[in-house]
Amino acid sequence: MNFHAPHIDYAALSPVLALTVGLCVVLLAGVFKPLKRSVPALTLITLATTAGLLIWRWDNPQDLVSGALRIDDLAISISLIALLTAAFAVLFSIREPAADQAGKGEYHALLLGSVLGMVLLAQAQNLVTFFVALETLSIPLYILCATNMRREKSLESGLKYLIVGSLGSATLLYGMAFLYGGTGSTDFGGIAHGIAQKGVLSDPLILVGIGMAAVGLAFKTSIAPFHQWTPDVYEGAPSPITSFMAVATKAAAFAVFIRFFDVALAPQANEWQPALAVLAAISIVIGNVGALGQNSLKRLLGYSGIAQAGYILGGLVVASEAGINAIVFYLAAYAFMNLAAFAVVIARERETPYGDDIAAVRGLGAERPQLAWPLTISMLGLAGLPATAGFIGKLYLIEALVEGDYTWLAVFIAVGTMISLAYYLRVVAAMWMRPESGTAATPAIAGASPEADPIDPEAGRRIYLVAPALIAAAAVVFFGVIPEPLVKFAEHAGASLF
Amino acid sequence: MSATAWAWLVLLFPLLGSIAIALGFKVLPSKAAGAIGTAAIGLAFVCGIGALLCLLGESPDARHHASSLWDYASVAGLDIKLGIFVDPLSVFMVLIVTGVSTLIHLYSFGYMRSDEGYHRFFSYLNFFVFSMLLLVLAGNFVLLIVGWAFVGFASYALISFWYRRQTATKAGMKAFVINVVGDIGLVLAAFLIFRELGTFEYSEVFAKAPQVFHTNEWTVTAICLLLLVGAFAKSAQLPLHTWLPDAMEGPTPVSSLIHAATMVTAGVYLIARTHVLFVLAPTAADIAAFVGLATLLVAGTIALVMTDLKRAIAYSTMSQIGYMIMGVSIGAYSAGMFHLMTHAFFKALLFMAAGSIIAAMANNQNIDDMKGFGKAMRFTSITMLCGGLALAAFPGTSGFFSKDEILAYATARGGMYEIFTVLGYFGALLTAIYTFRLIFRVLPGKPCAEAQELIDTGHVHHAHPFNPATGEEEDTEVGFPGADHHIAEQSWPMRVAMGVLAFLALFAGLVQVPGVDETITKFLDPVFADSPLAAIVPSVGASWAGLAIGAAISLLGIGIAYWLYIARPETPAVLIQRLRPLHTFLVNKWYFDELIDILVVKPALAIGRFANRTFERFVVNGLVSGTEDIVGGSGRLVRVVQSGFVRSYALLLLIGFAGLALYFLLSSS
Amino acid sequence: MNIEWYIVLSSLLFAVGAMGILIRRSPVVILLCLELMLNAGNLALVAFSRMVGNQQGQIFAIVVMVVAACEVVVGLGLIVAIFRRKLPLDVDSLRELRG
Amino acid sequence: MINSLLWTPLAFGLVGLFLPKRLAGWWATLGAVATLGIAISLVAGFDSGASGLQDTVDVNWIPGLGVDYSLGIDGLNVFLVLLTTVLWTAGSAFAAFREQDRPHLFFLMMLIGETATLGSFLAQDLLLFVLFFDLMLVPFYFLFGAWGSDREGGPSASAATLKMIVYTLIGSLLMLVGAIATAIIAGQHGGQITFSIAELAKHPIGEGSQRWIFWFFAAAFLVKMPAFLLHGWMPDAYRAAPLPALAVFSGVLAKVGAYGFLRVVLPLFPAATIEFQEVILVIALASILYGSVMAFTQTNVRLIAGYSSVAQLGFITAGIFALSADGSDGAILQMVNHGLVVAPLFVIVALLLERTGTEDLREMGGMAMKAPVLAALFLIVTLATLAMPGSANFVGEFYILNGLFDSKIVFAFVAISGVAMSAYYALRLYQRTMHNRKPAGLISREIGWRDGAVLVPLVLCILGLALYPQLILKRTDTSVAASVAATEGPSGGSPKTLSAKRPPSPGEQPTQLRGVAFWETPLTAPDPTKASQ
Amino acid sequence: MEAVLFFLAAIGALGGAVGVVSMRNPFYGVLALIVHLFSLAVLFLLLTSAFVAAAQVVVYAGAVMVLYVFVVAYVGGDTESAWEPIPGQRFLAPLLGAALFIELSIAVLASSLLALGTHGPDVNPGFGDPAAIGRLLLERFLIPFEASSILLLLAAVGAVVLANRKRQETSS
Repeated sequence: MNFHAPHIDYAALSPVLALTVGLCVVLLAGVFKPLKRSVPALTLITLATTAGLLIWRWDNPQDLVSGALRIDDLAISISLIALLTAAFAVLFSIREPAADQAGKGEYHALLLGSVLGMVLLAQAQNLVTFFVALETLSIPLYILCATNMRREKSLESGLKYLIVGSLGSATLLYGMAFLYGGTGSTDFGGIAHGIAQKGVLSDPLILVGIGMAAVGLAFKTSIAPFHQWTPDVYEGAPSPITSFMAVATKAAAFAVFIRFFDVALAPQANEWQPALAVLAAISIVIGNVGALGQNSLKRLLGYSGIAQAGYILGGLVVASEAGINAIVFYLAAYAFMNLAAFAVVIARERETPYGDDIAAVRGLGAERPQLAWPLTISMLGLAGLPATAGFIGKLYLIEALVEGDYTWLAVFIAVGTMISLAYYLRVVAAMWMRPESGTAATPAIAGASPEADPIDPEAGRRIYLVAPALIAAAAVVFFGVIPEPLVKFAEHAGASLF
Repeated sequence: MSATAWAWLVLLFPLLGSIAIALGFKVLPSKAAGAIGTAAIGLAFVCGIGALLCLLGESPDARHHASSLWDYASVAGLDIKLGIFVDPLSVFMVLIVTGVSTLIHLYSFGYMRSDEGYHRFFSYLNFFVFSMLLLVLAGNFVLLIVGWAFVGFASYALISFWYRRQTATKAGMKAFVINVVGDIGLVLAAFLIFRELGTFEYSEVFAKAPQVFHTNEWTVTAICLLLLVGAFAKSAQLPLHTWLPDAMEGPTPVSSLIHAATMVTAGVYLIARTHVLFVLAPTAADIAAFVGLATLLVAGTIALVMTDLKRAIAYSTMSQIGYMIMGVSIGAYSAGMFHLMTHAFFKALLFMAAGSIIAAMANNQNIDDMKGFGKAMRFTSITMLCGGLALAAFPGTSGFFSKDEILAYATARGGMYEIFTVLGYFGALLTAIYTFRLIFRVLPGKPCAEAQELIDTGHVHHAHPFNPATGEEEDTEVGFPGADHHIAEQSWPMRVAMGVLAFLALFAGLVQVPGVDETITKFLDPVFADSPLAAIVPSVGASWAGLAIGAAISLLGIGIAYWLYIARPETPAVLIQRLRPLHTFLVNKWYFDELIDILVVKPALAIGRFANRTFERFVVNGLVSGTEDIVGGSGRLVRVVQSGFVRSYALLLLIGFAGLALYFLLSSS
Repeated sequence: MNIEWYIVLSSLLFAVGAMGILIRRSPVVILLCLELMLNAGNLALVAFSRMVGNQQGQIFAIVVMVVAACEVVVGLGLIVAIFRRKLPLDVDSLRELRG
Repeated sequence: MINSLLWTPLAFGLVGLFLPKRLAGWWATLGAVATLGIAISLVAGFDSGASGLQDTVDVNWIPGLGVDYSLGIDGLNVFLVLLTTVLWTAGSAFAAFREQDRPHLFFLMMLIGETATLGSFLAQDLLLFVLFFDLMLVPFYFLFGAWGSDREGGPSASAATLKMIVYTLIGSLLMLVGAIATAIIAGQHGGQITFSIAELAKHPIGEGSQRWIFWFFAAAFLVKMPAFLLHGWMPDAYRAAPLPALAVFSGVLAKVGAYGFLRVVLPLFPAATIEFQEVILVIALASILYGSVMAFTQTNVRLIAGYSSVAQLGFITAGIFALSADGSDGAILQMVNHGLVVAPLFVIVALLLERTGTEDLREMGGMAMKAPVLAALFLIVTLATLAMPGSANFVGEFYILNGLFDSKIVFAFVAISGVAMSAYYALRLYQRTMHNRKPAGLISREIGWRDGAVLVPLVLCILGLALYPQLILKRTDTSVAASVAATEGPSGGSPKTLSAKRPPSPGEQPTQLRGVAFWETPLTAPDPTKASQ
Repeated sequence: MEAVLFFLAAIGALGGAVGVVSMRNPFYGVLALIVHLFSLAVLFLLLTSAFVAAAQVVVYAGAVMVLYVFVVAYVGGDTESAWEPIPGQRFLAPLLGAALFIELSIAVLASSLLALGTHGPDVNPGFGDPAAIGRLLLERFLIPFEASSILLLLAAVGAVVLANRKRQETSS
């Protein structure tokens, strides 16, 4: 019985290990009463350590554990975005009723678990790792969505997410099976090699496999027409979880999307590029028009997220280094913009009876400028107006698209952005301007019903909400005016694949 | 001091006067305002004399000078300087303008004495004189256009001087818009000139034109016709004349200065000034001449039936300008300018007299109500008589010589131009008749109530504040024409002004008696020397023959008028009965207003209404709301599909999957 | 027996499972259908691994079983939670979130 | 120097946030004045002889994307910059004299607006231009929306403003795409991607690409002006907007569109410009006629001013697309004039509203009696508006029409009819407010010294320019000629001579691309291979 | 012999699947699934992957199904009504199922992979036995292996969070 233990580079694997350890620690701490209060701190420490270790590994790419993982700058940058989001989510979760119901330890452990899934996903370059990581990312989220069990919506969103999500991953799995069958390998490199070598280029088996894989990933990144879970889950889930999901999931999924399509399936690019381009266009349209009439801010952000995913997918379509740079840049910018918005939404959710209804931010400009400004900036940024990171991000994407001869998609982005102004600015107007005639402010169902969460009139001043909001907003403006650092960051990521 | 220096001064004083009065309207006592205004123009007149003397000091062919202050706008090949052009013609005009203006300012000093907005009046009046002088002295077409538009504005401002009067503001607007049409004509002409000759400067244009154009080339004809549009609009020639009668809404001195003596004759000056081009475009010149002729007849006939004193005189002005236009177009340049001068004198005078009477009539301008002012206002009626005689070309008066000289030239030119002579004489007959119709109906006879009151008490009849045109209550806040104005008998400045003009009206003709002294011809000769038409000179004999015929006609006309209005006062009524349709036709001024209304105003407003009510709402907003609806609609659709049924989500997901798989299957192999 | 047969069978199972998700309303049954789909995937994986002659596919299948188990656990946990909240066990009645 | 010009307003605005409420307005005005001072010194130091950019700034901003932060002054923008600073000074002063709610925010937005506008005038990098062009909208969105007035029966201020923003951004975003496409297509043979306008102008991209990119830019500019059929946002927005903001908005922002044509479109897309000359001219004429017609049927004073500026911008566009030096000279002069005219017009409208409390012409009248000075100022502005000969506006229109007359005589004849209409609507506005009977219960008041201090300087500017328009023409001509040169026939814009009677108009031989500017290298003929993009 | 087994197993699997989809009562559904799983295990054996087959039987048919049974017993296996609230669903679902099946089979049958038509290469007897799988798991697929263990942990935690009665009552 001869057994060769695989070579394991613990240094390179350290971020993953750190996360795992932290996960267990948090879980245990949650069990011991005396340590309960320190759980958020522990979580933050874990995240910080992981981030530190990742930054330490910056700029020396290598394969790990017999090619199951690859830690390179793309993986690192995406993981960093995910960690940042998670850290914000932890802050948002302070005094979050859902966390109390689920138990602090479990809640944060699940959060860390999901993050672990993301970090793995960003590094995965093997179908099996890919699939497991994806599930490690998703399953904790299914649970977290449902953790505010007193609210029917929360459970509903959890179940919906689980069902549709599992359907998505089943499809993905089947696609993977086909690809494996077609190429006889589960390694991305092997698959690419197989496609290129064994005369199976554009073989129906491979292509349908690609199609199914695309469906699975499109689902995770909420690309239309696989988007429908997004608004419901965003609205139903506890807001901190939503904020985490909105950014981190997208980021991680896009990371593997990039790796899978631009590495494993690169030989087939000519077939899948047009298909993905069309999907991107559809998402841009559906996301933007869907957001138009929404009164629930979380829902609105959900739809806008669909549209944004469409924009980002554009960067993947062109399958070029510039495209990847654009994606990473945009994801980073998107993270800041979304987090700023969610910080405010959460604060208002807790201090007004309106829940996440747009009525909750009416007159915010006069009442709580320290919240109004971040939300305004993030809305303007999402709308892609100049002097925000959003503008530079769009600029970056459009440049990549035009270079890749997908100008028509760039035009779609422009038109979509134009439509999006209608709802982003509606929020801004609600904050700064006289209410539009007709929209009477009635307390949202959430506020009125018995399952309402307790109102915390001070939430608008809580440092752990205001500070993140201000920081994120500041970042949006800063990278809008001095984008160079972020550009460099993104260029590293792109360089790691090409 | 050079002629141009004087000319600059001529321009300077009125401008300063206007500005000074305008800025000082709060501090200056009203007397001072009037004084400053009058003095400014007086000084301008003096400087005009200065310029004249300078010119006379030079050899006839060297009597033209250009001078410019600074580059006004000269880049990209255009070269527009702020420059003036001084030659006998412009100086001649300067003298007429400043001279008459001085007198009219003097008259206004008395006449408007107790009107509100006394300052405003004099400021405007000075500004007008400045603009007129600018027009006259301009050294290039652009500056000419500037002056052209300025006088237009001044006339607008003064027509609607009593701006609380709807009728006055309407009239002002009408005058302004029609004049803008004229300006556009000039502007286009300027463009065409620039495109063909590459310059706007008079001297260069007139130098180059003969070399560039051959006679009757379409371009030069076009240029001249466009110039004529400007000229006709300004000089109230058909069909752009309708504003002039309405312009009588303005204070009488304004009518007398702008709408009789100076501004309206600008068209004549323009044609004379650009005669070089007109020589090159005979067709255009003839068109101008015929339009002049038509105007003089049409206006004459209308003047026969007008019962509004001022409007009647206004129509006579039109017809007299018709003479001038005719004259300068057919080549009788100096004759035309001569008539321009004499007409300035007697027509200004007539208006002053009329103003005095209207003041006495307490703002009532209807001659049907007037009678017996001969006794009531002796001075006024005498001066009016002088003016009337001159207008009717009574032998020996100024009008007598000037009018007949034009006709004599027409005869001398011969050929089809005989027509102008014949119809010109007919026009003269009409002139005599309508002139004395006015005089005979206003002066002699048993005094009417107002006149009687004046005789008995020496008081001017007190006015009722109502608008004679519409009968609506006057808004007394701004002051309104009527009782508050003065009559010559009671105000010396008016008397002085009218006296001087009466003298000129009677005797100014003597400077240009055929064969005896042809001062004006001699003076203006250098200007027109380059025109072949200037060579044609009616022989002294022919001229005197013409004068004889003229004298006969004028006497005949006066006779007819006497017979109609003194000897057989009932006949006019009978005639009106007999010729009812003709009469109505004339009373309605040949329906020109209605015509323009139908052709221009109504369509424009209709289009406006369409644009506003229909197009804007349905097309422009349609574009907006249409897209809004599409986007919003699809948004609603998306939200409907988002039904909340997890199974339908799964369905859509699988549909998408099936679609994608289908695409890949098709694209495979 | 040729591999094709296995694959076709597995795709048939996959289709049946998908159909089940679309037409059944009880969450439990929907979970069962998800199992069906995952198992179809497994069958395909194993068949392919036999075809290409390496065992990666089988490893994959095993991992999938684990994943499936996890999904089941979570899913059933959710069902229990919903049941505890006295909500009907019918996915169609859970549609507060929509629009 | 130029940097301080650009950022001074913003700096003042931010500092202003920390001052007590009642000082905010004055502080902002001070900032505007300071900027004005800098601008004046720039103009004073401007060398009218030299063509090309003067005191430029050029820093690599985003090397990764080839975007530079490069500013510069030349004949095209020097006076527009001055105009901007002048009007902003007036606008903020006018606003400072009045009670504003949330003054900090109001004036911050005003000053951000100024910086953005200056930026779009100064930018010499295509992308920077687009950036500022879009940025301009944001502050005005807040100004119009938050300080605007809701109209009963009409849309609320915020709704009207939203309409405006979405509408005007359609173009801007397409322009963003167009700009990037230009740079990339140009870079495909030039290698390194650059957005520098001057660089791009040296080698215009292939005709095929020019065609669609041209329209992307045209869309942005025409909507901004706004041009006929694209002015749908204007009525509501104008009726909602607070007047001080509206004064600067319609005084300056509309010009950015026209300026964009001169700065970007003509030099970068010469072939397309020539190809679509007639199309744009038709739009311009439509704007002139339609704007005028609307202006003399409207009874809302704001809208009369609004539509009149539609017509005026039509003239300016026509002048630019005469594609001759004199036309464009006139266009620039006219931009400045119109700015100087329309801003005081809106100030006056504001004063009228304060006195009458209505925006409806039919409910006004006879106000001159009690307010002679106001009436006089208004009269001067009116006359300038209708381009009375003797005003600089006349000179502007004269140049425009002359240029048009040379290249496209028919269009000139149509366009000039707009002049007559302008006379009517401008005078109508004046008469119906100042003259005629005074409606009962209307109290007319003389203008106060404060507002006088705002209005009189503007009117003095108008008069000054009327006396010496050469001031502007002299300084603009060189650069204008350069930017038009790309699209001109050989003798276009050169002084007419007896020998060459009528210069061949560009429209007639579209292939004629090789007109060489005084300073530029000859343009290479478009290379058909590039026409594929 | 092999063919017969295949067909029997196939019918079993298919029947089980159809049963799951069609049984009104969840409880029967679960039973049908068990049938299905067993038949699959047979198929796995036919494909010479013994370990997978074993795992299938133990993990699935053993552990998971028991869990199902408990839950169904707990929440009560009430039969669902035949009423279909979503318009078109009933009609589209089978259609879509068919479409998927056809598309996938086309993908397989139209594939140019010759291997598909074969029985698969001859493999050494150790193929797919626990030893081989174990070695592979610990050598090449260590990461997925560890990850799935963490995944199991998380799932357990999740189940506790969701289903734990005591905590819910304290929190509410």
